[in-house]
Amino acid sequence: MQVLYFAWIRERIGIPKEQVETSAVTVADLVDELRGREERYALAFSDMASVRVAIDQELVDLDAPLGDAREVAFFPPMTGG
Amino acid sequence: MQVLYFAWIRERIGIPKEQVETSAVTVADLVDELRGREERYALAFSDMASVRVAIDQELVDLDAPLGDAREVAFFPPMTGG
Amino acid sequence: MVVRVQTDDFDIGVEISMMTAGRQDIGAIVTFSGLVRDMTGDQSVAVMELEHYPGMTEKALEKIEADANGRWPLQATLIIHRVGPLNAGANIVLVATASPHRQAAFEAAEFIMDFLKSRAPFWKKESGVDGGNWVDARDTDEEALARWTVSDD
Amino acid sequence: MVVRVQTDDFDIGVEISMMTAGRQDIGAIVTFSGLVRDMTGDQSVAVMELEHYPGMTEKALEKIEADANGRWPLQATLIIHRVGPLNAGANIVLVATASPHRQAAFEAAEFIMDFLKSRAPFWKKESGVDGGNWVDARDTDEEALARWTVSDD
Repeated sequence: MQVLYFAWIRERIGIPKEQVETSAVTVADLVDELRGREERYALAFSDMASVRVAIDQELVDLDAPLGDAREVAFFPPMTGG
Repeated sequence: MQVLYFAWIRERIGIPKEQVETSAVTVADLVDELRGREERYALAFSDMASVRVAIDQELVDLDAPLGDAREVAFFPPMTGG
Repeated sequence: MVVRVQTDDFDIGVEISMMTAGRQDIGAIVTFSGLVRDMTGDQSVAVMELEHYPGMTEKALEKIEADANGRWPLQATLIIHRVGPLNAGANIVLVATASPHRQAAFEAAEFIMDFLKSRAPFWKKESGVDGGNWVDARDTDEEALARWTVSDD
Repeated sequence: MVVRVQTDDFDIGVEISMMTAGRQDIGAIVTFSGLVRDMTGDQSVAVMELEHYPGMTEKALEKIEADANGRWPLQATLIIHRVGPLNAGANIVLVATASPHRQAAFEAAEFIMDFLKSRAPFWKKESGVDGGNWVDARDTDEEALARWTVSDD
């Protein structure tokens, strides 16, 4: 699936998106998997209270199942307007 | 003093303003005096719940004293905006 | 703080540009514009005649504007009210409020409109195919004032 | 119902003209515009960078607009949000609502802004003399949503 990062999460991980092959069941599982990869992921996901998630462009909870998601996005709380 | 009429009160009385010499103490006294003059005044002031009053361009109650008012205005509830 | 009573139309974009010209400290601008509707209830309206009380109108609007400025941290306020005959679809009134914060701008604009409706000396007469009639004041407009007499929050 | 995400500036007057063109049934138009302030707290801001999530942004704004149209009798709605680098004093966002009634227009505009702030995928980065930093979401913005989850009256 495609994984996207925005704002300071993008800056910490260093890339705006990447293709990820995973057998993670939930978003939280995917986060754990990414955290285990490299320090920059662990840093980006160190405070999950400040992380929001969308699956296929819909906001979901951290424990949402990935299902057959094509696109998962991680970003900070939104600050538009 | 100058007495002014607006909207349908002006239409019923037939003039936008007139000079009135009166010894009325309150606005209500003045209204009684005007009512006694002619039918068109009685008609204009037949339902005082629909009449608002300003003395010298400030909204007041019907029982307000006229004091040394220079200008008294009668008009329906306002409908601006 | 600006108050204008005029027969001429206004342009919201121009008014906002004048309000913000040369400044970079404004965070939020709310505008309200009121227009002549071609129908009220079942009656068609071709022309709306706006009568007012020259002198008192300006005083009343300035007081409403000053009250709003006393209640909210506003950086600029504007009230324009047209008078005379206005066709269906025409602008009647423009209220604009500028503040660092959106909630203040929204509340102040609503406050100004609520008081303008029932406390500024304007009267509307609608003319349509069925002749002319003075618009009645609505109880809901009077009731709208009540929410501002209690504390802000 | 119109949603636009763009780098270009907008002109409120032009947008309102397009919204009202050819119609005479609108009674009230409320606009909200948000601008880049040159100061937030004690920090001076020279440039604000607006990042967003293309695709999801439009979907989120369209949902917010549709929700507003489901709750109030709106005749037209407009949301324009700019992205990219914006200087202090520049427009960020425009929301406009048109309705026969002023209260509906006001409430719908506030509703749209409240949800846009916390539910549409935009992020602000401020750059001033002290470098750049991402704007923190404010608890008050999240709390502002709560008032819309109970009944309207």
